[in-house]
Amino acid sequence: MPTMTLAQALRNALDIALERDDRVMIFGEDVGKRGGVFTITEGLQEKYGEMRVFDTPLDELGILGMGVGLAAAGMRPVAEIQFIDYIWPGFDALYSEAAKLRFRSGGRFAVPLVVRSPYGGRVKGGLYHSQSPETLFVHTAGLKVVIPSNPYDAKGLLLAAIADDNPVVFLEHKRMYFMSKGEVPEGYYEEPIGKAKVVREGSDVTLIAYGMMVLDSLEAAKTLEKEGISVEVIDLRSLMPFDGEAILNSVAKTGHLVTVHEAPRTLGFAAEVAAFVAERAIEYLDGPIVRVTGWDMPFPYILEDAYMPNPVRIVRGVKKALNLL
Amino acid sequence: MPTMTLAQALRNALDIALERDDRVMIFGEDVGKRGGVFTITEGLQEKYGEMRVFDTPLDELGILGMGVGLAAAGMRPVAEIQFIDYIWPGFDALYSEAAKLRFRSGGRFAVPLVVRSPYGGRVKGGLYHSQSPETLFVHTAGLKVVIPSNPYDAKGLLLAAIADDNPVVFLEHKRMYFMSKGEVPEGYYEEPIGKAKVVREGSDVTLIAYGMMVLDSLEAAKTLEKEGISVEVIDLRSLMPFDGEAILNSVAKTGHLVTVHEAPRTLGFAAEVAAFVAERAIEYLDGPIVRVTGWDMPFPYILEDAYMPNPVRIVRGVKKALNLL
Amino acid sequence: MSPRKTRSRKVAVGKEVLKKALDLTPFTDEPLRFIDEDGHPVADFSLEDVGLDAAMAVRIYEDMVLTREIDRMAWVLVRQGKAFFHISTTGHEGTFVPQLHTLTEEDWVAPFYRLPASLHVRGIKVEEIFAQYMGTRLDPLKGRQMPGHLGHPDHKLFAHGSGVGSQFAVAIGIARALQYRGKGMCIAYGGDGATSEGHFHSLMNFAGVYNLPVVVTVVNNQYAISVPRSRQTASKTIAIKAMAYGFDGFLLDGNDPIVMYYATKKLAEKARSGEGPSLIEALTYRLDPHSSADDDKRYRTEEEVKYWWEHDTLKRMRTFLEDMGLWDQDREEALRERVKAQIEEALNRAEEAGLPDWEELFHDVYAGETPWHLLEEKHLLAEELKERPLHNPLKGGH
Amino acid sequence: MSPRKTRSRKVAVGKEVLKKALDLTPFTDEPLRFIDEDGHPVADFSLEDVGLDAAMAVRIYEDMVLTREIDRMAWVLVRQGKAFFHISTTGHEGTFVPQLHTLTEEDWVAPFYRLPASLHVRGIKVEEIFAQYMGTRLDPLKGRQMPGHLGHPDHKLFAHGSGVGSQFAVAIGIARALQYRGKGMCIAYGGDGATSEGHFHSLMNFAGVYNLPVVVTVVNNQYAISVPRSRQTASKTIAIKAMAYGFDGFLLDGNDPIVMYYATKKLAEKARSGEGPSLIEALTYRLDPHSSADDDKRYRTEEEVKYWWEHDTLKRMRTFLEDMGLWDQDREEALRERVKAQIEEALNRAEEAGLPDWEELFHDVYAGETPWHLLEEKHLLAEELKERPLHNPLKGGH
Ligand SMILES: Cc1ncc(C[n+]2csc(CCOP(=O)(O)OP(=O)(O)O)c2C)c(N)n1
Ligand SMILES: Cc1ncc(C[n+]2csc(CCOP(=O)(O)OP(=O)(O)O)c2C)c(N)n1
Ligand SMILES: [Mg+2]
Ligand SMILES: [Mg+2]
Repeated sequence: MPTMTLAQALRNALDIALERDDRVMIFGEDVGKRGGVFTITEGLQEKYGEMRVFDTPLDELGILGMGVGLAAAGMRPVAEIQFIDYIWPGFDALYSEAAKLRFRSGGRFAVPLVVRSPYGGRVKGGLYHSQSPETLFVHTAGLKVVIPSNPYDAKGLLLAAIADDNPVVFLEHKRMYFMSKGEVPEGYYEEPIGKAKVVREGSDVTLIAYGMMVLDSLEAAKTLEKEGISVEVIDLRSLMPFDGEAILNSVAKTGHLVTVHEAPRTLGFAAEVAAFVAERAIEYLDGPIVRVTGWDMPFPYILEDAYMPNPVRIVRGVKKALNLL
Repeated sequence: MPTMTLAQALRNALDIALERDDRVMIFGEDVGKRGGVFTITEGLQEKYGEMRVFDTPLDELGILGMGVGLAAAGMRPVAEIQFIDYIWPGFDALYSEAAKLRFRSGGRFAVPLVVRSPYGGRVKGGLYHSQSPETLFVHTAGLKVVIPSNPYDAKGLLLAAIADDNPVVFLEHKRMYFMSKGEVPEGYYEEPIGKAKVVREGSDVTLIAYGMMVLDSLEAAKTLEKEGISVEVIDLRSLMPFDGEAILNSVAKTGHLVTVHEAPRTLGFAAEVAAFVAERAIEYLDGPIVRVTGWDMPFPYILEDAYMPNPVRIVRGVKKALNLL
Repeated sequence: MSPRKTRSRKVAVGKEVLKKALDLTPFTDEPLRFIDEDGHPVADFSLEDVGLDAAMAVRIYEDMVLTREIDRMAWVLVRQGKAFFHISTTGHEGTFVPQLHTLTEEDWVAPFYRLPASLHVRGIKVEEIFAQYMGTRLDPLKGRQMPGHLGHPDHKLFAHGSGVGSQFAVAIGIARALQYRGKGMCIAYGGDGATSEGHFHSLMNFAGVYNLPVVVTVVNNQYAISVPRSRQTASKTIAIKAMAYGFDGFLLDGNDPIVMYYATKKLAEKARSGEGPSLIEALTYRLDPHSSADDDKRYRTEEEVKYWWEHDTLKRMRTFLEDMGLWDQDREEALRERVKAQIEEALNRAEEAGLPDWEELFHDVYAGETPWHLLEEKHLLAEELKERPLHNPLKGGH
Repeated sequence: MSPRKTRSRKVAVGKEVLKKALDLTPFTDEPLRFIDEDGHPVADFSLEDVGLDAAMAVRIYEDMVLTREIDRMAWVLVRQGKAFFHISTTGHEGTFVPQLHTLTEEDWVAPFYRLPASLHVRGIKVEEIFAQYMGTRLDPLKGRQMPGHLGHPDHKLFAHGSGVGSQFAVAIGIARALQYRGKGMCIAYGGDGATSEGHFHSLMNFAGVYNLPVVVTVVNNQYAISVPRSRQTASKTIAIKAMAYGFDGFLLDGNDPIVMYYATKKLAEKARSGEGPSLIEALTYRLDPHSSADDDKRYRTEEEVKYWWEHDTLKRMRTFLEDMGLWDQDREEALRERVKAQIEEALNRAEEAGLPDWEELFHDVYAGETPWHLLEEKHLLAEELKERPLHNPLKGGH
């Protein structure tokens, strides 16, 4: 199996999708000749032509509106939003159209639209190139939300997202594009949307994460192991739907729960995990449900490191969950 | 003290604000001659002229962008969005501009912008005239979010919002405009943003609500009283910042917690309440933390009644929290 | 001037007007038209000249009348409490009906809330239109939308949302799909107010850049609820906005069904053959209040409304048919009776269908398997409904 | 043709070009200009004719040079790892500097990321510009934004975001406030790509409807990252887009500082005096890659870039001053030295200021009292930072 970066795995998935199904179309700002600002679509326009892979005007509303229309008319569009921070001018097409078209049409229209976009911090990107706004998508009923943490999952989940008849917001951590590497099969495969993965087994505490925070969580788990604390790390992979069963199974075993994300705390996804468990498994819990998150503020620039969750913050969160702090 | 409807109390607040401070400006679709589709601004253009109260083109991005610019240039704009369901074409100006301008400018610019808008269901308004998207505003750091449940609070909170140097999303339940009545002082007064109100004292369970759901909660509390269950009902009034202390005080007393809202369950505001309490007061809890909410779907039309939370659903939620179900 | 001279001047002017319309002149200051405000031809022309035949001309009138009567019945349903809202088509029949008749089965329609009463032209059954108003089981949308929405892929009719202008941005993708497949075009509708939204800007800009097969039709009825056209945009006309996007805009008399048919047919064909997009501004007037929730006396005068009722597109079309020798009082009466019967029958069927079951609430949120959390919520609701009756909205109260 | 005739034809053409510029002709197909692509006057005119005096002409050139050198130094900072990003102004000095010089203290500027190196003209100190690049304590924005942002209410300079076009929608409100108070105007900036965003549409439309005191300046540098102007919009020019909104648009040679000064001064005055908005399209070229993160070889040819470097606005302005007898090699050398010293000093001050403390992170999220939840988060961070060092980004690594 070849080793690929996250960027390569994604490019490979798009290539396969374009190859397999002539209804797949890729578009967005600079995705053509330029191959996208992160080169994820590099070479694809040359290979598949300007009707399949094409640049758009600088207008996210046009991009997402086009996505909905293509889907409604039977295509399988894959739209790139250059940074998820820039989706808001087009949010109406996602929130009011993509997410609701199936329901409002009595199920007559499907919206097999994938919206790919880089998210996340630790890239010195400041306020508008670092945010993690997954909450706004997860709370929008009708959307699915996927955030992979490694090249293998990324490829399988992206192919699953393209094959899915629902609109999927697919977030890619931009710091991982070239730093995350792993073995990736060359052919077509799907990873199931909605299924989490236990990426490290443990018995004392459950640590829920997704995207780049899976790496920080694993690092924290290693540190904690040295202190004799056994951490189970779950990579959620999908936030909507999320794998409630995997969470409950783990919490039933460990009795302690910590969730990690880069997004601000208040109503970040950790709130859902906490509420979910507090509603149906509070009797299993032997300590507070802890959230390790970014702060409730716009994303900073020079002080980014003070904002970002990190292994130290996670270790502290775990200790708090274990009533050790 | 005169009795006013919610609509009258809001109109009265706007009138006073325009009168007191010539930096206050009101604008939105149909707010001029038409007085707004819910007549909240009726008569104000006539009284204060077309520079203070004016119609805009049909463009929420223009409305909210204008709001940010007016605020940045020293005015105190009050923008009306005709239905909160229609804010999304302009969301970029709220999410990326209003909420972040103070922070990104090193505190040099203030954004004393109020965005008023009707929200909520039970008006046969269907998918695009019924939604409760408060989560998306609460999770946007930099915004304040206020939702009054009666005419007295509405006036005091609206005047406080206009006096506040932060952007405030002010949501008004459209079903309450003409049905909710109460005594309202004629002069200027403010109610504090960020402070909840215990609207019914009780000892067995804490019921958190806001907006119209306060009324349903009170009704449920009455029903439960007959069954010997004493319910404490807290009207949050502000969601950002929310009154964590009031919640903790009550939960410490009752040991049981239920939160009610119209918005879909997943990552609705009840998730934040649950996570907040599960993080710092889980030891007080003698049962699951329960959420009574709308379902995770677009807002329906003909089957609206099956979607909306209601006293029966709340009673069931309380019983579940008390392990009686 | 002598009466003779005046008359010959009038004829000369009429000929000029006719020529401008036949030439499909873009960016005019006055609306192109074939019939005057009373319905008489502006100058001599044959049906053939304007791409019509007698059958189609009559058909258009008949469908306009049917549309009008469906719309009037909707107001009755509101009064009866069988529908909770209406947003009217009355006054716009002369825009929609002829346009829809120019379309082929390959073409797509991205409509807005003013069209539904006319959408029988696109193959939606009249009973389905009524079922949508009432949310009964024959509603193609399954009661999921307020009155005034329709859509179905079988009719290549987009199921639009309620956000003003939202269908414009979606039309980009529909047109792009058609371009990719190499057949058909898309007609995208919105009001004068909708031109202010970014969605209009997006569609116009993408249409220009990709040379999309789309005809953008702005139904300029001169108001967006209470806001008059003059406060909506400062451009001389709405048609002229196409200049900002590199293609042609046409100002048409939206109450002249002949020019609407003629121009749309040509521009749709142009789009289909890869020659690019067009903008149509159809100048018309909303004869009713904005909706059943509006009070238009707050913002417009009775005289103004009266003027437009007197020049109702329906009257104009009838006069034109009479001038052409295609219509008379007998035919009119026969039509009226047919329409009345058709509506009565359709309405009955729509009503008898009954309301959807509560379980259907959980369908169609997602394609494929219903996610676990929705199944759970369905279970919660099932339990709840053992303790309370589901409110039937058709029975009133709350 | 004899050389004499050729020359006299050239003169005639030059005179016509001059007249069009002096008349400030809207909606031309060719850019208005006073100097040719080498910097010589297109025909005879005096400084007075174009609203300039000698001091201002020289001042503009000097400020253009300072701007250029600030910008070049920014690239050095990136290479040195002292700034992590740069988005260049180089090539646009001839647009920004003269425009900013036409503004009064009452006027507002809504800038975008290409302007910062030129904003000393608006009263921002050079050390503040460098401090912003590095995020040190002298940065008016307190290190909260990536390099390429500036703003301060004292300078009536809006602190723009990074969303392309976002400042356009905000400019509506700034201009509306000025209109309400009855003084000043607002100049709002964006790129050719930014015209595709809804924000541009909103500003243009509101400006037309309210007759706002605003001059919208589109810096058409012919690319939006890799997307060429021809794929951004199909309109003939960008200036023509003003037609869609009922006011005038002007296509100017953005590398001709004289026409930029002349036109902006007139249009700003027009706006101030209540005569309404204008659109300027400044045709120019980005001489650098889009940003320090871009590789422009992927999408444009070396020849093209070379052509524009050869007709650099700085060269053109210098030639013009020389033609006018206002500049020579001695002055140039003196200027270069002054600028070098100024930059060195400013850079030192900026660097020495050091980085903000972590506590400052919690300032300015909200006005007034910091809400309880942020105080709690601050406490959490304080505890965390007892266990780990705060990463100093200027020291590299992560
Ligand atoms: C985005 C959005 N904003 C506001 C509304 C409320 N609204 C419904 S119709 C309407 C006026 C539309 O005017 P126009 O586009 O001219 O169409 P008309 O109703 O006149 O046919 C408004 C403001 C809406 N539906 N969507
Ligand atoms: C809303 C939004 N979408 C995308 C981006 C990413 N982006 C930054 S600059 C740029 C190109 C802008 O082009 P143009 O407006 O022509 O200005 P220029 O950079 O050429 O001066 C893009 C796509 C952004 N900043 N904001
Ligand atoms: Mg209208
Ligand atoms: Mg550009």
